[in-house]
Amino acid sequence: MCLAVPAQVLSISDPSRALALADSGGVQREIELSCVIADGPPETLIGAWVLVHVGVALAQISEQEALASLALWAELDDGDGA
Amino acid sequence: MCLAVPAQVLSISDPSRALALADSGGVQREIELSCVIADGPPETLIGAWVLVHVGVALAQISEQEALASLALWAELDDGDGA
Amino acid sequence: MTDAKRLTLAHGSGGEPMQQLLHQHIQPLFDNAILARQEDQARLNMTLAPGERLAFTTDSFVVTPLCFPGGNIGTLAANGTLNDLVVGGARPHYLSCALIIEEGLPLETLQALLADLAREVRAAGALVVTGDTKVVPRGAADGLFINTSGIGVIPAAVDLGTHRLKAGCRLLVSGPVGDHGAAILACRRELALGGDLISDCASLWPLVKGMLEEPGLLAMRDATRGGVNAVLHEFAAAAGLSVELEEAAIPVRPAVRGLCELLGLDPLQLACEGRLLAAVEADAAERMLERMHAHPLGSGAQLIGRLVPQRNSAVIVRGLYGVERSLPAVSGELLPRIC
Amino acid sequence: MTDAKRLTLAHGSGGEPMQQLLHQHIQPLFDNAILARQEDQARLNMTLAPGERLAFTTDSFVVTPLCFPGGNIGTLAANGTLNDLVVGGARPHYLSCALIIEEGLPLETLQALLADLAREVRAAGALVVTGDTKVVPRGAADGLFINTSGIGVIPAAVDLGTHRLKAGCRLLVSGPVGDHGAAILACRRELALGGDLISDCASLWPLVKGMLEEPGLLAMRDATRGGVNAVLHEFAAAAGLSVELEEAAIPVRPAVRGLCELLGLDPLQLACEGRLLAAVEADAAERMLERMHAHPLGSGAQLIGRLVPQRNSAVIVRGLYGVERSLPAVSGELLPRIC
Amino acid sequence: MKYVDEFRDPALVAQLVKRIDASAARLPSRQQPWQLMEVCGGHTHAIFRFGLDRLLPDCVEFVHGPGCPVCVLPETVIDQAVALAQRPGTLLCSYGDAVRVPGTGGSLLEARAGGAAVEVVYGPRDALELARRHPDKDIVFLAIGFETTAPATALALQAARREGIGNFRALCHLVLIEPPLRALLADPQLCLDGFIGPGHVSLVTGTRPFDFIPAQYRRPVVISGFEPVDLLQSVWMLLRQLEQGKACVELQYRRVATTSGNSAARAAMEEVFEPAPSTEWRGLGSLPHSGLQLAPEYRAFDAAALLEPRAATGAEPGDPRCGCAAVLSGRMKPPHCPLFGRECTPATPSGPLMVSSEGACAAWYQYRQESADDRR
Amino acid sequence: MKYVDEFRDPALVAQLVKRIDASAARLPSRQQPWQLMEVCGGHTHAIFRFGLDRLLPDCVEFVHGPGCPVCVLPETVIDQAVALAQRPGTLLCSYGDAVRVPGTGGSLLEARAGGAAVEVVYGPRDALELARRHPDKDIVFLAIGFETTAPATALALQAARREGIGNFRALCHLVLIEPPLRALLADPQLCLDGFIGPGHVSLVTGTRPFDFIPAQYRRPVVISGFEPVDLLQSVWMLLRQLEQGKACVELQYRRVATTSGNSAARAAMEEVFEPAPSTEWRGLGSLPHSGLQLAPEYRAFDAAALLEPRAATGAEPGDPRCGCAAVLSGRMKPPHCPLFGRECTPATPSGPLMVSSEGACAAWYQYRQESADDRR
Ligand code: SF4
Ligand code: SF4
Ligand SMILES: [Mg+2]
Ligand SMILES: [Mg+2]
Ligand SMILES: [Mg+2]
Ligand SMILES: [Mg+2]
Ligand SMILES: [Mg+2]
Ligand SMILES: [Mg+2]
Ligand SMILES: [Mg+2]
Ligand SMILES: [Mg+2]
Ligand SMILES: [Mg+2]
Ligand SMILES: [Mg+2]
Repeated sequence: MCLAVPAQVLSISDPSRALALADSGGVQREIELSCVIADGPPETLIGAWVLVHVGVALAQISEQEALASLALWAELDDGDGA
Repeated sequence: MCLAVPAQVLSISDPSRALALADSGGVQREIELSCVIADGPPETLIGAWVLVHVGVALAQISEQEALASLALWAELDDGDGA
Repeated sequence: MTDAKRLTLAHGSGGEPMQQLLHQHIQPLFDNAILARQEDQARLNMTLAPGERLAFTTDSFVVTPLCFPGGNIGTLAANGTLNDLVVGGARPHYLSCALIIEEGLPLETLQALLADLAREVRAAGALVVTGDTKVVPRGAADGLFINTSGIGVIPAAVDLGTHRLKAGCRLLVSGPVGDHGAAILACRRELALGGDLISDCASLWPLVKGMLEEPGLLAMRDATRGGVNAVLHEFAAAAGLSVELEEAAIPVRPAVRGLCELLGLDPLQLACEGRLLAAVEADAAERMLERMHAHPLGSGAQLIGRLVPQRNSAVIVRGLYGVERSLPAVSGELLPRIC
Repeated sequence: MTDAKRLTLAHGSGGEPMQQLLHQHIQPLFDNAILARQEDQARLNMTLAPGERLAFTTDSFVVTPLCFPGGNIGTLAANGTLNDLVVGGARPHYLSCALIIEEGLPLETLQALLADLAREVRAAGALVVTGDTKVVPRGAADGLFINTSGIGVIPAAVDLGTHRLKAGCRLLVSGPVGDHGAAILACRRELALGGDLISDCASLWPLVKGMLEEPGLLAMRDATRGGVNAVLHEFAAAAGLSVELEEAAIPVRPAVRGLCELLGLDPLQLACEGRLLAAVEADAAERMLERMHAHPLGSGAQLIGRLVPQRNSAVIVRGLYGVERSLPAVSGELLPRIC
Repeated sequence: MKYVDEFRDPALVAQLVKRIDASAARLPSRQQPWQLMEVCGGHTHAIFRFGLDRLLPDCVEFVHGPGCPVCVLPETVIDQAVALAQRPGTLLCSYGDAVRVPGTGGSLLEARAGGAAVEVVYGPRDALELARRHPDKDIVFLAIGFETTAPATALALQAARREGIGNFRALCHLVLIEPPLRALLADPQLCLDGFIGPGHVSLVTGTRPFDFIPAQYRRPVVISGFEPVDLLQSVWMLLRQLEQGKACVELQYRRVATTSGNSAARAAMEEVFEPAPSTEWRGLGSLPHSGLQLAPEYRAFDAAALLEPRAATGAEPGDPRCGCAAVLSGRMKPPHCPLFGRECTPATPSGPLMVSSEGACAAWYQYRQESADDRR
Repeated sequence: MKYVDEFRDPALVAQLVKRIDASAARLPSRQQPWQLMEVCGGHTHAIFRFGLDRLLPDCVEFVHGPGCPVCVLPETVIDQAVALAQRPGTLLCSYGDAVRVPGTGGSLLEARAGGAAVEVVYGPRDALELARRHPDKDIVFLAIGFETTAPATALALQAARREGIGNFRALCHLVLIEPPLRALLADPQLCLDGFIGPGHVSLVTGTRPFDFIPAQYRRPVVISGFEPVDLLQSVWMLLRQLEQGKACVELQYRRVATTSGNSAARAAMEEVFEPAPSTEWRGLGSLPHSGLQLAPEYRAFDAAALLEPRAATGAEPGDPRCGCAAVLSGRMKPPHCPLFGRECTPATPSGPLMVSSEGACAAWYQYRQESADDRR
């Protein structure tokens, strides 16, 4: 279920409604940030990557975790094989 | 003003609303007879000629008067000329 | 299609449902080897003798309702394009058929209409060799629109057209005018009219084939949109001449006249779909009329007027009492009058 | 037209307003002597050398919106029909242009669209020689529909078609796929998408002219509705063979891919309007690809697969990890997915 | 067609022309021609269609009167109709004649091209039928007309009320024939010698609205039918009165018309309508007691109530060169209007007289272009 | 595409396959293969699209789970949506997935072809925007989905309430992931060895709905992303737990998923919805406390209220040969359904599993036709 795509927040289109323009693979759409802004103003999310489902950002993407996940396998290359 | 055409009542389509089917030069339309039925039932008008304007019969056509009018001129042919 | 009885957008989307629609339900109606090749284009092995020219024409058909007394959008789409070929003196050879379908159209309706189209085209000795099918969402079209384009061959000896019109030539109409337009008006639900109003929709090829054998034929038009009025004005404008019409000579069926009296319209402005106007040499008019009378499609043909050197009006009608009046070009859609 | 800025039913009624529209606003855009004769049919002085065949095709264009990044219904109507001629190996000669206009369309819009149509046709060395104009009431059409039919000539030496497909022949695509479909989807107001999505709408004649000079060309199709997917299935079905595709070789622009990821669509199902699929002899593929690369319209050409003896599926894709999967035919309209 | 063809018979027409010539010859000779006003636009139309004016002797002339309901429609009514047609969920139904009349912001046809919902119907009962079929829409009928036409609207509203059809309404601009005639006759510049009375209005009204003409102004009136024989007969009857120095209301149209009119039709009108204090006429201005408005019991059907009460728009007065007012009151002939045949044609009417084919300008344009140049 | 392409890298995939093979080789050998259920239809789709099932060793097998909101949509919901779309003045907005699902009287697409008003939107906010733009229409949003999707509907309804958009309503069929999993696991016939947890549901819920699986049934769970590297890594993590005899909930999808989920999204859901006493699942029947309904303060937005309360239609039970229930609960593979590929294809789906490309049958049909015949 639930096709979700990574998107980068480009700008805030309506701060009061937490609406932002985001880019996903070169395609732009308005998305809603209200579930991923903690307390700060939405502007702090500009540039951040989020995971979007039916127009709502459900999570920020952690670059660190993504790299760690990929690195894990690079490492494992000569680990688990044995 | 007021294009009106002679039409012959063919049948009564809705006696309660005094609606009838009438033929005008080979074209049939529903018309309203309520202004030309005196007291009797609309059926008495079947076969009669009426003058219709925007779907309402405004008068019965008197064949006698029509013939009289035409005959007058036939007569006058050698009357008034002098 | 399996169980689907109505056409949906899927039938126009280029995929499996569309292929099924075309192969199972549409192409068989036109049954011919060229269309069956299913390429993006028909390939036609034509040979043109010296002096022969190709005639090429197109028309889209948007009639409401799709079926009317005397025809339907299928017969109209066939005959409209066939007639546009034949009034140029061309023998019709090939037609295309492009459909724009509003989703929800019953498949059965579509098939019946196209079967009629195919039959009319076949009757004229022509073939539907290429086509296209689009389905648009509800409300984006009105049931069904059909475009047909046609290719025919004009023999070397034939040269018809407004360039041959001249003062003195006679104007013949092939039958009663306005039948199609009257039949369509009577179908308009808001007008709620009944009566013996039947479209004249027909292929003129059988009539024209004979007329082409007679000498003195100068130009022809089928009197479709805008009726005879429009053709007369086109002739006058193209030739730089005026038209003189005899009102009493114009053939009009009683019911068409009745409808015109009722709605305040002029039969000359009503469309025909199986009538032509021919301009002929003055001395050939009589024989041409006889030739036309010999064919059922021309049995009601009449000499209705002639071209004369330009006057102040393009078209002048001599009325019942001998008074001339100007007949202006149609100025817009036909609207019933109350006054 | 005087002051009227929008088209009304009067402009389609066959009378004066229609004549004015045609003479003042439409015919000048196509400026040519054949159209200017204003007969019911164009008369074409064509000569066909022995072995030459006529190509004849038709398409109606119903795109929403009328204007989109990279083109409009005018360029589409020109190039769609030109392309259907040229993929059969025909040099385009003559087009018809039939309009169905929803009343209320601004005249200015119509003129701009037809000017673009005329320009594209002219650029391919062809002429618009006959036409038709219908105006339908508000709500009976969606702004503007255009039908174009086309006539071209196939040289005696050219024989392209699915009858020449055979196992082992290679499949080339002339550039990135799905650009047009993606651009149109992005225009859909309800989807509210932006991005660098530009239709590939273009006339393929300049590219094909060169390809016809290369040996080994067997068949071509422009990948319009149903996208590359539809052409592959048509090839497989017509030849009784299967297609094997290399997923990694299929050229897709980043933004088109982005849109497909977002909406859950497959780029192979999205329409192109300036791409063709060519089947060529195995040993001619390399040189054909070079030839295609030499032209801007083919600079992104790729060898994407081949025909093989029939397997259990018509079209089989070898994915990124070497696993084969079946690629079914498109089954209906393209719908964005959430899951 | 029965009751039509007999009254177009060329032989009878020829006879009548002879008789008119003879009668005219007996009239006292004078500088200006004898001017007979055909009050009704339907007469105007028939005169041009059959070329009857060309059959009259030079000393007798038709003058076109104000009796075309379309020609007297003020721009404000069209503007209201346009606003209703543009209202979401509303369908405006109209007689075909009214949809081409220009308002200040264009005609109903132009509004339709811009997206407004407009339907042409044959009569009000068809609009009522649309209301029955589309209960979710407001169906507004643009009710124009003189006394001939008003009863049909009255009957439809009575039916709507009886059957509780709440989504049917009328935008009424119903006018009466007598007030404009009074206004015309009161003009001291006017020298009309007789009147061809509107046969179809009189079917409803009887002859009463015309009695003042002989009584107060000593001009003869003949209530006439609409076929060539009817009209020529009426001309002859008028000439006879003039010849004999008489002035009374005569009935030519005896096959349908009576002195008393149709009381059932009047009863329907009287139930549904009441006299309006004042009504606007294009070309004639505002005339007191010259029209009808919905009676209190029928106010619920008033379509005007659906509109925002507009701040009196200083409505643009239209092209100042427009000659409608002068033509309408018989002071100018159509081809002398500076717009005639140039800006103003049936395809692009500047004024209402070019819209209905009853309008003097449209009739002139349609039938007299040739003769206008040939003879004048 | 960032965060996509890296996770499709063929080199990484190859490495993972090696590792899975090695791990599988270390598992105790047994008759039947190790069955790992991917709960989520999104996973099913990715598995088929990339052929991941074909990369696994013979002793490891994917089993497709109930996690596709479209596949579990009961016919009655579609029937209600169709009835709303057919209602005058109403526009039904839906995700693209739901419009091809057959109800007892056809799908929404078929209804649209028959004249109903149906619009496909990307999300509920777009439907709300339509309501703003068309104040004269009732805009109904067909709100389906699991916990991933419900927050978007909640946010749109909050906005509608805040802004007083009265013509926006939702027809809700929102379901929860835990109840069907509990139902599955309670089936004594089922022998699943591990679960690939739905990464996107857990963005909202966190790992809580899956804790019972190791706790009560001692089966390992890995919450997984949706790219090939994610899925293969998750398979490997499951095999590792099996190898080591462990059973716990692990997070593979760490770049977005957390154990606690998204509390803001849950807060929106909790304001707008409340647990429904019981909810119908296609193929699974009625499950208690398995879905959401509008909370009392949001009942005014319930589109079901626009419908006539229907006499419980003894709704036709559909084709008795339909294998959806068995496929949905992992007891049958799609090609063994008697309708598969015959009556039931993506163009003419008999059951919902053939509709969404997440549906096990559609995925099988779309990607495995060739292999189905080649290898099985
Ligand atoms: S020509 Fe036009 S503007 Fe002039 S009087 Fe006639 S209708 Fe009015
Ligand atoms: S093939 Fe169709 S009917 Fe059978 S289980 Fe799959 S979806 Fe259901
Ligand atoms: Mg044509
Ligand atoms: Mg034609
Ligand atoms: Mg023609
Ligand atoms: Mg096509
Ligand atoms: Mg429609
Ligand atoms: Mg084509
Ligand atoms: Mg094409
Ligand atoms: Mg093509
Ligand atoms: Mg045409
Ligand atoms: Mg539209």
